[in-house]
Amino acid sequence: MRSVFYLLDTAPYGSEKAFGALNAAAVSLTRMHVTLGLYGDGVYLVVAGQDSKKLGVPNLSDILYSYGELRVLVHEPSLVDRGLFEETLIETVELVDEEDFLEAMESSDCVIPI
Amino acid sequence: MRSVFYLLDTAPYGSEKAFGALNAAAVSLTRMHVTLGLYGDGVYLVVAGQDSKKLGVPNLSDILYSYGELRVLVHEPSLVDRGLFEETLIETVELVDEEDFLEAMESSDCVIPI
Amino acid sequence: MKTLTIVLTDGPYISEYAEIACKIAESALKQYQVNIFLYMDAVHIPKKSQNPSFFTSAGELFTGLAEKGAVIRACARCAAARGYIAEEETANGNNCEDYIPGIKISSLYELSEMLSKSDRVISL
Amino acid sequence: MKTLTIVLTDGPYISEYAEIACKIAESALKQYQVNIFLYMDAVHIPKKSQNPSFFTSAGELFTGLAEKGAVIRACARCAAARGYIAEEETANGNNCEDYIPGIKISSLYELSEMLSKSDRVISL
Amino acid sequence: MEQEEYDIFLLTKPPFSPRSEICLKLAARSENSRIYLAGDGVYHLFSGIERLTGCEIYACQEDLEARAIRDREKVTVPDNFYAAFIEDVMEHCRNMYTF
Amino acid sequence: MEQEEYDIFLLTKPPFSPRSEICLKLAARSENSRIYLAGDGVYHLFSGIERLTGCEIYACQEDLEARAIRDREKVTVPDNFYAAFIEDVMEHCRNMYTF
Repeated sequence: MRSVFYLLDTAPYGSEKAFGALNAAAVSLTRMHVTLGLYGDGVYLVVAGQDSKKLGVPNLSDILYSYGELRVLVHEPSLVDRGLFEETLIETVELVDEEDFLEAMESSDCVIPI
Repeated sequence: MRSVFYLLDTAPYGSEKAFGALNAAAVSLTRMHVTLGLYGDGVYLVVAGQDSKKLGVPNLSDILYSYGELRVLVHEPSLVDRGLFEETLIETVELVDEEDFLEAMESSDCVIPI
Repeated sequence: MKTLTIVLTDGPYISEYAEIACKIAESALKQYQVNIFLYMDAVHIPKKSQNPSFFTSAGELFTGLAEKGAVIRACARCAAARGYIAEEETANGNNCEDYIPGIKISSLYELSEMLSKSDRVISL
Repeated sequence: MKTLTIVLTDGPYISEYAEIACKIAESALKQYQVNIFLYMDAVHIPKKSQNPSFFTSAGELFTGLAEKGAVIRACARCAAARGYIAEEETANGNNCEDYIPGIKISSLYELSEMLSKSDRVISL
Repeated sequence: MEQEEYDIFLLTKPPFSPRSEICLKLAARSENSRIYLAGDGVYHLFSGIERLTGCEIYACQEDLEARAIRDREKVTVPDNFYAAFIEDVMEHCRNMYTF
Repeated sequence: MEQEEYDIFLLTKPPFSPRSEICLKLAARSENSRIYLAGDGVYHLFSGIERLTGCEIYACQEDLEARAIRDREKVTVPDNFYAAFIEDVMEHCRNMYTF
């Protein structure tokens, strides 16, 4: 396997899954070409201005920023459905339509839904 | 509390939740008036003819049959959505429309989603 | 005194409900009796030695609750399935050596007893 | 020999994936190298002393797999969070006394190593 | 003096989940409801839950901050969210639901 | 002799889940796909997944029996589901996905 696509469809903070997907993607960067695909509730991860200090958990947007070489694809229809289209988003991510999102999954050697 | 409404919205066998909801409902019968409400994927529980022997897990329809005094409400729109309307269903359950389903939740002293 | 019962079904870290239950219980304990019933994966919550690097230990949160008077019980079937075995009662007010002090493994019938004696029930 | 890696994220009983993974691994082990990486709640799967009344013990299923040659690793961060602590290696080929023989706690980097050396990856 | 009684909802699931769906249906049927948003429940503010009529919305400050949701009109953010919630649930509540 | 290669899907989620949605979209884009239904994935047979064109459907016997799904036309139920699946995945597979 030379490339991996991690698929995250769970909202951040309510569950460890977003944190787990980010960590798995980060360690995979050393050996493979890595894409993190955000779909469904996973797209909440890219709203700018997250501050999780008071919640006492890691700031997931900080983790996103610290792995600039990680390709992050956001499924735009999911974003629109959830009312996030007019929100300020983290700049390092790529909004893609459904065609491009599925295309990226197809062109990766493996897809790991988290 | 003199009445409790257990809400199950997870499909049986793929998860322990249906088994857990049935057990909790069964033990509650000794002290309270109990309703088990099946909504969303929970409605798969009432298809007749389940045989879980080869899977090596408890037969959940047998459990339903053995607690005849348990009131089981099935949210009919969920059933229709899932293509179950023409299937043979376990006889001891009550199909109700959305109005009656929500009404039953409102008239219970507490609602426990499992 | 009014009684609040909290029913938990998810394990720690994978969901936020252990933390939310703890905040609710802390608030409620100031004035009310609080019961907590741990069902299915929630029986993992009071495990000893949890050491999450970036989150608050669920075991520690629940140690605090037991000390403040919350009655915390874990379902015996769910606990046994997950390797937590009930033994004779120990000195710490619990009956499972893998659990933090103050938490007991008990039958599922205890859930129905808690519910029937409660004024309010919160299920997370 | 071709290699299959299975990634698991759910704990036993609350999901069927430990059983499904076991059936897949049993089939694959007849001809292929099988790796299994346990992530998040899946680190509960190899816990000793699981005694479910109505289901098959996940620990027993995975004992069989390790004996047949599957390489099974658990994420160190997830394991520590849930109270499974890695120690010096023991005689049974594992490094955690709460785990069944043959399963090791290791760094998440092992996941990326397993993936990069695999022909196929199944994530459940 | 008789105190007013509310239907109280604690909503911790995000939009589009079946639980959220039931919650919103029950809230719409109540004439006097209060929805407390905590955890992933605060994501409903991106979907306009505050436009529900006949319904007061409360949200948990630390959950709003973590999820980058800024102050919204018509939403009350109590200093102590859980204290306010427990007071309502135990003393001023007709029906209560958690989803 | 070159063997034919398939896009293989292992589907264990029930209908209406976001994962099933993605699975069906990817399968619809493939001209040569095989969907293996196991666990709650077999519930897709109530929703008519076997009517997908250009797609062979396999289902796991013990999961069908537990969930009271009787034999369906156009659905293959192998004697050893996981052996057939592994053979396909390891030897006759272009892309493979698990949902």
